[in-house]
Amino acid sequence: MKSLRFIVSRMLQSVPVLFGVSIVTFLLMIATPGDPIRLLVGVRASEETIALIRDRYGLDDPILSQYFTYLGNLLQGDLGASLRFKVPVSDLVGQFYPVTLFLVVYSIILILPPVVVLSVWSAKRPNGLADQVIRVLGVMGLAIPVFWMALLLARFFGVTLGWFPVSGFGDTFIEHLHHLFLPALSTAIWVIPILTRNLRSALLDEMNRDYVLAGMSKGLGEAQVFRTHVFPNSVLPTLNLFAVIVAYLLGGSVIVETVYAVPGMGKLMVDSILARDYFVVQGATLVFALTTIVVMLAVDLISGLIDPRINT
Amino acid sequence: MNPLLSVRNLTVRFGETTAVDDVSFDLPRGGALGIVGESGSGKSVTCRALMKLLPSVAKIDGAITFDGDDILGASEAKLNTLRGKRIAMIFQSPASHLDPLMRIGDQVAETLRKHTDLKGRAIQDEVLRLLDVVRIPDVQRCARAYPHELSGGMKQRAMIAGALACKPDLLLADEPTTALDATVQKSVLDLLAELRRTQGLSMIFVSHDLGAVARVCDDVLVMRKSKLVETGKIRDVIENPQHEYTQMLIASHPDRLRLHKPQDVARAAPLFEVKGVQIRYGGGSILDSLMGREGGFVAVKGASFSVQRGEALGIVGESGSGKTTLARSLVGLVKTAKGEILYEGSPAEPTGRNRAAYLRDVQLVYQHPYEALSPRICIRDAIGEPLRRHKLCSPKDIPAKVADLMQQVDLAPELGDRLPAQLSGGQCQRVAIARALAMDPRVLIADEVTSALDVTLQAQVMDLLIRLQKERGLTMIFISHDLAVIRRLCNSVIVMRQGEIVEAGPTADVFDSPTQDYTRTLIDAIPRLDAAPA
Amino acid sequence: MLNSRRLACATIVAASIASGVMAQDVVRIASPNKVTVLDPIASAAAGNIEAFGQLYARLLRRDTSGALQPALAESWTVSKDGLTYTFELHDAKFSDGTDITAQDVAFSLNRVAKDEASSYPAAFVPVKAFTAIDDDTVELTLEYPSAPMLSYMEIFNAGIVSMDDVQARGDEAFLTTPVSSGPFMVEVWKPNDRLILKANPYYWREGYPKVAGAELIEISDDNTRGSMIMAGEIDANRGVPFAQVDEMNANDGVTVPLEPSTLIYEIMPNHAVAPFDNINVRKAAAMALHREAMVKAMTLGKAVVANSTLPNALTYYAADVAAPSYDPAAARALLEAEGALGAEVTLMVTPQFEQAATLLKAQWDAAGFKTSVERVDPGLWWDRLTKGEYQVTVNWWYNETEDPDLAVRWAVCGTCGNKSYYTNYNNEEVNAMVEAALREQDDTKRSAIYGEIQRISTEELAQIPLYYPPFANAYSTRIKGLTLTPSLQWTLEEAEFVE
Amino acid sequence: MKMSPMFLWGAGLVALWGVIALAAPMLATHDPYAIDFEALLQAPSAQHFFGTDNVGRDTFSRVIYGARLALYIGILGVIAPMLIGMAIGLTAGYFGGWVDSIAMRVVDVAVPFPFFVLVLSIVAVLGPGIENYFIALALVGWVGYARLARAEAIVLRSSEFVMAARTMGFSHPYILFRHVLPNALSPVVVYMMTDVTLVILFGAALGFLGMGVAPPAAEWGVMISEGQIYISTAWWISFFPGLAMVLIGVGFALMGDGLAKMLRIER
Repeated sequence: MKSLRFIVSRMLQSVPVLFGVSIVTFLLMIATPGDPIRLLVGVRASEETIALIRDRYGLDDPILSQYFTYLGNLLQGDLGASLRFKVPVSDLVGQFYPVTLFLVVYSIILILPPVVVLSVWSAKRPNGLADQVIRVLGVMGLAIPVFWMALLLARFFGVTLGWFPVSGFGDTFIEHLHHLFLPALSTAIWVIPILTRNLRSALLDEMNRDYVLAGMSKGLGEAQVFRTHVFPNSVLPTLNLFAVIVAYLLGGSVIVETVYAVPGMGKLMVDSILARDYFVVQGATLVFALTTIVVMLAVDLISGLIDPRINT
Repeated sequence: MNPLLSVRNLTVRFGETTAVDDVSFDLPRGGALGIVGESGSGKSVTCRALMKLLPSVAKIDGAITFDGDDILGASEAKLNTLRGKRIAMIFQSPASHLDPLMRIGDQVAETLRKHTDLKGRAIQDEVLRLLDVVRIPDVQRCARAYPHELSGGMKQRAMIAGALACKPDLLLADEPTTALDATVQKSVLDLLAELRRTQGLSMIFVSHDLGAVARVCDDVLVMRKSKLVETGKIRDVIENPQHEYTQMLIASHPDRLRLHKPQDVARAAPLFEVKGVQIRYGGGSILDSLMGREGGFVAVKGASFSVQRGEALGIVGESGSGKTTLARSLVGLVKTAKGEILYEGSPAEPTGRNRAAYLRDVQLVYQHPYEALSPRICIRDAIGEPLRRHKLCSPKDIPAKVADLMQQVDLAPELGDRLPAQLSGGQCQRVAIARALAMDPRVLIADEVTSALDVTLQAQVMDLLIRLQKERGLTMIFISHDLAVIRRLCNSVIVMRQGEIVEAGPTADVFDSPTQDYTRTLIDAIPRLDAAPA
Repeated sequence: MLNSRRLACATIVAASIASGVMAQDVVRIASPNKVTVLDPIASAAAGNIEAFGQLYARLLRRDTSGALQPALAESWTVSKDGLTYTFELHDAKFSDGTDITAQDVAFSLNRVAKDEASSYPAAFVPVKAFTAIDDDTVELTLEYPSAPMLSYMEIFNAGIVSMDDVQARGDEAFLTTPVSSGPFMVEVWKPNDRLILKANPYYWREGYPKVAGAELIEISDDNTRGSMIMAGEIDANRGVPFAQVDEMNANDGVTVPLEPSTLIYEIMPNHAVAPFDNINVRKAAAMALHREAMVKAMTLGKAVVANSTLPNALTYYAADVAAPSYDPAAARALLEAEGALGAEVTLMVTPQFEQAATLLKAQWDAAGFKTSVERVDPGLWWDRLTKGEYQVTVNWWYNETEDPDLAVRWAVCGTCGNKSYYTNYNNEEVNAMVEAALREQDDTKRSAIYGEIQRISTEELAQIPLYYPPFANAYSTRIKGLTLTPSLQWTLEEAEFVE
Repeated sequence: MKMSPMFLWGAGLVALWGVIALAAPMLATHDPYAIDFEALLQAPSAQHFFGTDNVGRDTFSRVIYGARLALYIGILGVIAPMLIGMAIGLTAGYFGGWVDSIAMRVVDVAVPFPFFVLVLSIVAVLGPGIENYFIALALVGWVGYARLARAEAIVLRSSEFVMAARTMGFSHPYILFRHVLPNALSPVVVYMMTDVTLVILFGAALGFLGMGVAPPAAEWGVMISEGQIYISTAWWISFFPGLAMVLIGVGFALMGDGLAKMLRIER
């Protein structure tokens, strides 16, 4: 009940946020030079044709009225239609969003186990050999350009060894797993270090807490104290960072999706920006924003479950 | 019959520093031994060494034999069969020694799960029984509660319950009552004493407070600078201490401090007049105003009192009684919702236009010595800051002025370049006082200035304050939960409870013939050296 | 062992992409060009052009050798004055099983020629009307003769659509599954991802297409397409970077035949703004460039250095004209003479021309220009270009037919709608010759006129020609018969898998 | 305060790059912009330590000069967001109330934005180029700093030494600068060190998407994306800039970890 009210209030709060997001995006798109119609009808079309079609799309109306038309439709749940494909933006989102979502979730699944293992490992003996190695490797993973690493992985695992597809999404669940392995891996390579570093320091902090001593004094032994007390307490700070990263992945999968030709939101976004397909960019951004808000909310709820002091 | 525990030439080193130096003692079955000393004296380390609960960097020499088992030689596995089962431990500040994410019940149960073959339901029942043993009301609720939902006293009881779970032979109590209010402290001490009798516990009780030790123990060790300075029957030690440190320790116990006679004050127009002040936290939200209620939580309810020039007023009360809030309202840290504060007859505006001027007259000294000083500013600058900011003297005179202030509060000049973190608690408290004095105030409000300090330091700081009051004719308001301190320093006293002033009057009257039961319990709770063991 | 794995993996992919159909009978083509609309008159963007051909049959078609062949029209006659064409239609059906009638043909072609939204009517400007004489006879009447008119019956937007359907569904008709007359019909269109085609059972040409379906997959990144074909995930890769041609060829199972194209890469000075409004500055800019070396660097010697403003694959291409050759000293002298030494020029390029930009800047600066490179995305590029808000830029273009008519209208004609590829080159004489050449029926005379056009426009450097590249597409050895015709049409219907 | 070895290693590495950047003209063996038709795509040799690229430029010299842009982008790219973020975060956290709620609403709008998309469209609006990249970063990147600073400020606001400063009648701005800022700095600085790496990487990523620094600038990201199509025929074009990027990243990250240790005040 209490948490239900929490959810509702948060959702209400998110309305003005989404409103703000829509304004910013709209202004950005309006400010972007370049004519969608020119890109649509192609090189050879004459000025007259272009002007005619611009008019058909109402692209020459005053900006404000354009925005209000857009907002009006938005309030009725209508994200508008793509300038390029003339199909509803919601259809496009429906087509590309699941892929990105799958990719992100997949990446998370690949990311979490190593993060836990590595951070625990290096926290056991701070500044020990393992710790140093893990940290340096981490920094490298962080500093290698994703698209570069991705390309190498594709050529090696995809072409040389032929173990994994280098593109696409597949149709069945198994195929999804198979196709998205390399993209997810490429993502994991730079996300793991960030989370590991964070969780490690959290673990180190928690290991010096008084309740650890108390636990030891009960004869629980290090292993159990770590398992039942230290770890749960360390997860909290990492969880928040995790939320930020997930949010980032949703929008930042552009590169990986490009290199592995994954038909996901990132690709849709970039293509739409390049093609000045205003309504798609707006719609997609709104969906992103909404997802992020939901993720943040979810994380807050989870932390609420873990930590009774946070009241959700 | 050989002792339950015998310690021979125990020495603990952390790298260069020796934390415990050649300590030996025995504990007979059913005996209770107190270890007394100030922070850094090595008493806690000794206590933890008994369980071999020291970080791996610690080098431990000597021998500890518990019921025939060699502790220091034992393997972790072996130790873990002793820890919690036969030797249990309770700590200072239960708040931090309980896992905030785990229900009280489960934390008590941990020991049972580890050391007994009890299962599910049986464990539940046992937990409830234990919680009941330590006098926790409404055990059902408490077992399901999380630490932050319980008061400090309840937490400590819960921790004790956990320690008792496996009927240990030896209970190690490390400052178990220090963080608690006087009344709570008393009740916990009584509980321990009782458990000793009923459960036949042997006990080692570590504390900085002889009075507390006297309530529970027969024998006492006095430690100082990691060395054992005196041992003996507690009575004897208290009656005629041999070592001069012990003597000082006893002399500086609030109970033994000579009552200084506060200068009596002219019954003139009061310097401070507080009229029906009400203070509220939170509230005032749109929702509240819509529902036409005040909302929020009321910390101080209609407090009225007055302070004469040169008077020393004491405000006592347990944590949460609103005494600190009240004090802060006097310097504008919290806004008053109702009522008014008159300073020299005219309304004081601690938050208003000429607050700077007002605050030059009225200064507040805070409770936690370390936290009250900006961590990255060396203390010379810290003391000079008000001078510089308020241009109280020409820039070139500042060093001299600062040196003078430091000397006034007995701070060695060479400390000037240190950061607060590099000073002791007592020194920090002096810095804070010096900084307040830099404003050359007429009123000094001291908020629990002594409670975070060791007894000897407490005494020194109190002396300092008394001296300053004499020299500068300061008007003082002391906030403290320690009645002994108040009794010693103040002409008159106000007793607060849950935001209300329940009793007020000249110190002597209030202490000798309290009209309120609450006041009486507070007074009874003052740890006394001569009190008979509970 | 590895190979078997690779194979297994490939089949999974194939199966997955081909959605149910057996992998071996669906051709998968990855192209950087996007399919954005399915209405043949709505766009002249490369990606769409490549798709239109598969969906809409034309009256004529080109065989793999590039020769014009009868298609929906099994025969035709042209009147003496060249003003009237009469086409006899083949019995043929749309993908919905309805007959393709003369009415459909007239309707479709009139749309291209006359509809105000027709994106590229240039070829059909002379058209008076297409009229259906009877169910299988279409008559085309012209305002004035147009020599190449017959070949225009094959270009991408001359495809035949179903009149009934379009009139019934309006714009809707082309949204997802248009009625098709070509070898293939739309199975699923996933906008911004792929166009999945399946064989049109009613296609007029017996036994074609030979494959069950095709997928046009849009992949923007060169390397990704490269990885895909080498990993066997696609059968054709549209546009292999010259740098990777040899590498691909070396890879077993992949070949990169360099196929003839009507492409030309060129530097486009803006004739309307300083300094390139000055013929001598343009000359200097040309002379500053070691074009042979540049072409070698940019195409690793896989392309021919261009000498004319027109593609070398066109009929009447003039091999004898030439842009001024490399002479930086002379270039500097020329600039000095014009007082243009140290002239600041901004070179606007899209990402694909980074290398070119580097080379141009280096050489121009050496000759006394002050070049700054401005990198813009294609969207901005087109905007600036068409608005004429640039000094100089680099790009390519191609011509739909071997006949130069459309080419000259596009590239060097100031009055044909595109301001000489928006370079604002405008020479009355040339403009006049463009019209004359169209009307001229005599082959040798036309040849002479086009030669003259090329001589003048090259001399005046309407654009500075760089090179004539071949198409470099990679094909899997699993298929044969698949090529890209100069008019950007895949010969998908001819393609088949080798056992 | 004593230097942690990790910090020293990191600082050393970064300093090394700083020196390289400054001494580039001395260290470079060739003109990083000089094209050479005779020396296209040459493998590493005594002549060209890191080989040459597709227009015959000397990769070694370009990597050396690239250090300048990398540091320029990295440092400028975080300074602006840091300052903006700190200013907003600290004020919001310290004053709380409506100031806070306004600032946080702005943050709320900025946070759910897909970072990359936002940078991308801003760059699309302003046109490519380093300066615009900075602007984009400043407009987007400040949020992280603001959140950090705010969290710290909220804690500090209720700390006794800030209260003490209040009761000594000091002004809010003074307290913010003298007492709050110094104690809020350390997490921000640490975050900054990772941010530098990410900023440099984003520069490269934009280059990959064709929106980075315009040629012929010797910028590692651009070099990598230029070298991509030669990955298997002339690996050195993209390998060495990539390596450089990793090394500078390691430097900053180590510095960050080291600083985190050093800035903690031991009691």
